[in-house]
Amino acid sequence: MTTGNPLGTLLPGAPPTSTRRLAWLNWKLAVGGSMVLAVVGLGLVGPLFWSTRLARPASSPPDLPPLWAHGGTAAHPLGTESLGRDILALLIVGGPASLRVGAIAAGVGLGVAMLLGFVAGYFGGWIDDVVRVLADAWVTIPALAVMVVLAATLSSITVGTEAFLLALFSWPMATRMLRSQMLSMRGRGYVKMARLSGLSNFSIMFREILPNMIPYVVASFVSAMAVAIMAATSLEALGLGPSQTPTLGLTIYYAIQGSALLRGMWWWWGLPLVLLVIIFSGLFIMSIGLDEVSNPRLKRYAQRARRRAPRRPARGTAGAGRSRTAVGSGVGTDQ
Amino acid sequence: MPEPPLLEIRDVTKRYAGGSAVALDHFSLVVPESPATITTIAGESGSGKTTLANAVLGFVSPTSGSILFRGRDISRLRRSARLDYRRNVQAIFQDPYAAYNPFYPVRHTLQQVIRRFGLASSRSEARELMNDALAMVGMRGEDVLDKHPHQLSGGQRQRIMFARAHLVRPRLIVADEPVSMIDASLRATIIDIMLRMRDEDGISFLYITHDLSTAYQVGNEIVILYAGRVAESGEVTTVLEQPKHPYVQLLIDSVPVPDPRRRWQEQISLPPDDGPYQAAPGCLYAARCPHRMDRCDEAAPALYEIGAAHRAACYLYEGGGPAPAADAPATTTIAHGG
Amino acid sequence: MRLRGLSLRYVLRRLGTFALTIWLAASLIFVIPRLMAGNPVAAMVGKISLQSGSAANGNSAGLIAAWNARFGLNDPAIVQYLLFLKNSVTFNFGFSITDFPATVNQLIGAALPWTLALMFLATLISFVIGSAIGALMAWRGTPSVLRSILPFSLTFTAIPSFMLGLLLLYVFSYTLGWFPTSNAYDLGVTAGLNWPFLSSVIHHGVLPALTIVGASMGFWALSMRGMMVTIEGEDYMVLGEAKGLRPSRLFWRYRIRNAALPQVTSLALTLGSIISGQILVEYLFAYPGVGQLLYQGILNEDYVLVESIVFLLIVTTALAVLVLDLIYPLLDPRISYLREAPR
Amino acid sequence: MKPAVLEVEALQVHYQTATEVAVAVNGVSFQVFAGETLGLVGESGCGKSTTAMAILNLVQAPGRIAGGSIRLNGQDLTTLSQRRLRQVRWREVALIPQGAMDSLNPVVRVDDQVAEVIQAHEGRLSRSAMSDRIAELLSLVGLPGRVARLYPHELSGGMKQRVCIAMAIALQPALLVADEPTSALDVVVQRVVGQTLLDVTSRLGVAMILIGHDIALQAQLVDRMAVMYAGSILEIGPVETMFDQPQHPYTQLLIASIPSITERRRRPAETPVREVQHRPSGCVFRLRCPHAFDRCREEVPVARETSPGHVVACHLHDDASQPAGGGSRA
Repeated sequence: MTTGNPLGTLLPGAPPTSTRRLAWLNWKLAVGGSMVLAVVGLGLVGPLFWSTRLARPASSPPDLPPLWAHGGTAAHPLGTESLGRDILALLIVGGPASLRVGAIAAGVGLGVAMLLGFVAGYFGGWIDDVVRVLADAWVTIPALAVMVVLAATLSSITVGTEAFLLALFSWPMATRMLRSQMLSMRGRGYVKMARLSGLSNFSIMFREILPNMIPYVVASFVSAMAVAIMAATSLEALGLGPSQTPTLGLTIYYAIQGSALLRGMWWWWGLPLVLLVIIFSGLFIMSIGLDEVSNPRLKRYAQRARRRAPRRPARGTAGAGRSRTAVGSGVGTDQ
Repeated sequence: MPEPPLLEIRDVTKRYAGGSAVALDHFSLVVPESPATITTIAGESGSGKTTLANAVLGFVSPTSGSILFRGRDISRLRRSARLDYRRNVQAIFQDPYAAYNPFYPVRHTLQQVIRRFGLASSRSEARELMNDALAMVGMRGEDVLDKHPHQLSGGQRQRIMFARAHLVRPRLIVADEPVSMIDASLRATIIDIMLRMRDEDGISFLYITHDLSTAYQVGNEIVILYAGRVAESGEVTTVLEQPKHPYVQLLIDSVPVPDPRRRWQEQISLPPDDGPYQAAPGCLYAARCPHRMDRCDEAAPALYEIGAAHRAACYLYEGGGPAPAADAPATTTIAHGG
Repeated sequence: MRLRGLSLRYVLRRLGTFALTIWLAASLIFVIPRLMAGNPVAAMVGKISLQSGSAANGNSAGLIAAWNARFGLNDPAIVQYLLFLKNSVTFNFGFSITDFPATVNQLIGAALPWTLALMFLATLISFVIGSAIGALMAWRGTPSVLRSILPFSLTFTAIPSFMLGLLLLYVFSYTLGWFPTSNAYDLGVTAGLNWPFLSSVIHHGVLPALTIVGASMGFWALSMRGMMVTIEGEDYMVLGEAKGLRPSRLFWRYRIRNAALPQVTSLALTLGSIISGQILVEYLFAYPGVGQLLYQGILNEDYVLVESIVFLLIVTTALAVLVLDLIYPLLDPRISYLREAPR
Repeated sequence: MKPAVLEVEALQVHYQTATEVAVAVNGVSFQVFAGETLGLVGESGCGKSTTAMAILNLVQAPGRIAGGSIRLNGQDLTTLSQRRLRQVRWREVALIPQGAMDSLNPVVRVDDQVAEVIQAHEGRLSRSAMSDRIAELLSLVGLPGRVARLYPHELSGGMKQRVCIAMAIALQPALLVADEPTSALDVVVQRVVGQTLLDVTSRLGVAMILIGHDIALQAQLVDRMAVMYAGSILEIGPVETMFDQPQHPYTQLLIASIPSITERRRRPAETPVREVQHRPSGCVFRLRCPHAFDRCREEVPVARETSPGHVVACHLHDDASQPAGGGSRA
């Protein structure tokens, strides 16, 4: 449906002319997404050109600066560190490893969050009370502190264990968000219609409501992933991460332990840092893009142009509002 | 033993958790199997009419009392009986935009019922069914089925909701403010569809509205609620032409008359707190009532019969009609007069 | 008139959540290590017994005896758990392995003020400046010069604080030599209310604080901007403009006042991660707070110290959240926390 | 004839979207005379609310006033500086908003919201003078003084709307713009609020533009009525003659579609009303008009005066009289 008339106008009762679907794919999502994908690509393509064995200790001469600095060599273009590991190889292995930890933790956390958040928001009642209080309490626990205790007791942990520990703390935020979205969805007319059509609760939740929550689910995943990678890197930088995998955080830990700062070996900690910045900035830009999707006013503000939408009663600012405090103005509503 | 009626609402009370006021207070109503009728439930916001709609649809469960569909309590239906109930009792809601899943094209809404209720055995049959239903509301399948709800106008959306309901051929449709978000010049078509569905398809309606003038045009019976209780009930023309309850009189007098030469004469005022209703032992309207008596504050009046199936819950009519009919259903539906 | 403020019911509920948070966290600390690796306390005690003499300044016999009693190491797991809870809530953490016979409480007591002061100041600064930047970014009245500069303040938003710390440390301490690389004050000055000490404290605190502020400011700026944009479309903004109010009044009483509420909510929600960031910053700058102490505990395999610090951090966070929750009704009149009873 | 408080001339409001310009108000002209109430009626999307916002020069981006003039007491609001505009707003023209539910600042008490507008335009008042004045304003709209210390969420819809009215008359402006002030209210409360509006405007001699979609309510409340469709005013005139002899087919349709509560009728079995997607050439209403003929497609009808003060833009009335002076001036 296109307007034949350049002065498309607003006629009484006439529908708007927009036909765009998936309008939520904006350029911020694309830019952020490709930054993250670039790191994934590094892990996929890198091993074809560069030996990841060089990430092991004593595989290379120690303390070499990068190629472009004085004394650098093409054999180790990004330099090496004091234990004789090649920085390029460390990045090829470590960058994707960090992403993997984040993705696993966020995936597990999101799975739990979807289950709890959907069920709590959809059914309400005591299930909702339990989930809400649990998530509220859990969300305030400083995750890193607890993980430090746990990691400190375990002599050696793997990437899997680490991801599991992170997942333990990534579900409450996502649960809160998905629950409050589900809460606002469950009263919508189309959900009532679906119930009238005799659909099961399962179908309603996952076939009717879930597609409309995709932006929120993706946003939850992205932010859970960022938080998880941040916590994982922090843990590793304290020397409490998996010791078998040369993650970016572990490299930074060794750099600090090896007095890289004092010795001016900036490439040792600086290059892993650059890769982390790419990952975090990518996820961050994605979440800003997703924010604009879930909060249409932000998008309109960004575009500085909008179609005049039909006036509908304002809804509470879901997500922004705190769902655990009952904003009581429900008096006088038609019951 | 006579056959049970299509729907019987028996003494239903609903009190929401934490609310001090009662949303719906001992409400009873019977919708007969035949002939098809349009029963209007009218009231202002907070009167309990939407609670009633949700209770009939099984979206809220009554605190006490029961709702019987063909003699069976709808809160105790098993799986297949429940589907049968869904098939026979459908609904139209106020906001025709919200009633569509924005993710899917319009087709999805219609296919949903066809699939779930097994209305068609083949794709082509389903397509035919959809086209027929849309034709009933004056639309063509190829124009709308593949569109998304935001591409349609409010009037179109609501007409398609009627097409959906028609597809199911229920015995009863709960129509909750179906025209209040539709532009005035398009309302007539919606009302016309309702009347045709009643007369041609034998579908009964519970027409829930705050708008007495459309009720006057479509209704057979009317029940006017105030603060969760029945204020007055009876045949729609009788009630709206000769209202008895002081509240109903004020309500009808407040409907603006489209004639600049017949303006409101009397300046009315409300107590400043025209807010939510407070639970009270007596008549809940007493605080605003010009005819208030001492006893009004002591106990709530029963529904007094003041004419043929015409009742009002007001002490003014205690002696005016036959004996109080407190135990009987609020209204018994009579054959419609067309 | 309705009473403004707290209902007993609300206070009790918040207190309940507070208690639940602490119990949950304590149980996590107790259960998960034991599920994964047996009893870490027993292991630690066992290790000390083996290396008797070396680890605990020659007093290991006394230490072991004290621990056996305190943790009930010979009792069943459930008794140990209850004992653990009891000791936790009474802050009876026992002795430190690192500095026996110093108690854990003494060690934490010396470190906690540094942590709290640094965290409180840095978070406050970051919250206020960040929110202000966000508000100015969204406001139409912001001068365009300022508007074009503001986004640069968000450069470091995407990086975790310790990475920013590394960068600052390298540039300003190791390369330029403007700021010290460790500690909270020069060891040469005497602690007390004298200028050399205070200036030394400030000198040492600048980089850690800058790290926390720089890394978290953007978060507040972005959420504030989001709220401001949302509020821009509210009906009361249109009416406010129609009233011919001065832009400054619309800015403060309409936009800021309403946007600040969700900001306070997210402050409560993110306190946990603020603490996490703090731990790393202290580790990085060798700042003598609990974060640094925690790291020492890890190095010395002083499990009890680690566990105690973490428990205290959790209590501190939960307490801060509780306080925020209790003052929230004073900021938002819509939340009287009394049941909305019709008058 | 009384002097005109407001003269709107050939007003154009456009919404610029990414791909096209949507015309929300297309060359609207009308006047409001001192002390009178003018109704502006039409269905959703016809541009009536946009017109209201334009009168306060408050069209929200991406909309903008693209042409025409709005003269309030002789000065053109479209050319005023922001500073001058701020002074004119509320002092000379006040708004009674559509969504009173959300139009009051939720975190500020009622009295402070009234006080701030008095302070902004008249400077500081003593505490007691201010509270007396607020109490007086509240009692004018039938609210008790204790409402002053409440927050908006503690008020019912009708009370909030009356607070908005009290606020609107605080400075005794020359003109009130009431944008669907009762559309969210129940009938009885709607009547109370409507009567309150008439009461205060007549008592203070304030002119008012009452925007609404309910033509029956307009019959009860306004002196003159303008019917809007697709951004244009199709007919305007004294409310009695508008109801007695509606000239434009659209006005006739609107009046005919009011369901009566006193007279039961079978619905006329006409064909379903056509819903039109795009602005047609010529007359904007022609695709829905039962009387449309060739000229309707070719020419935009010019407004003509059919009886004193009653102006209609329809080709059916082309030969009725001379074009109303000044193009589509009404």
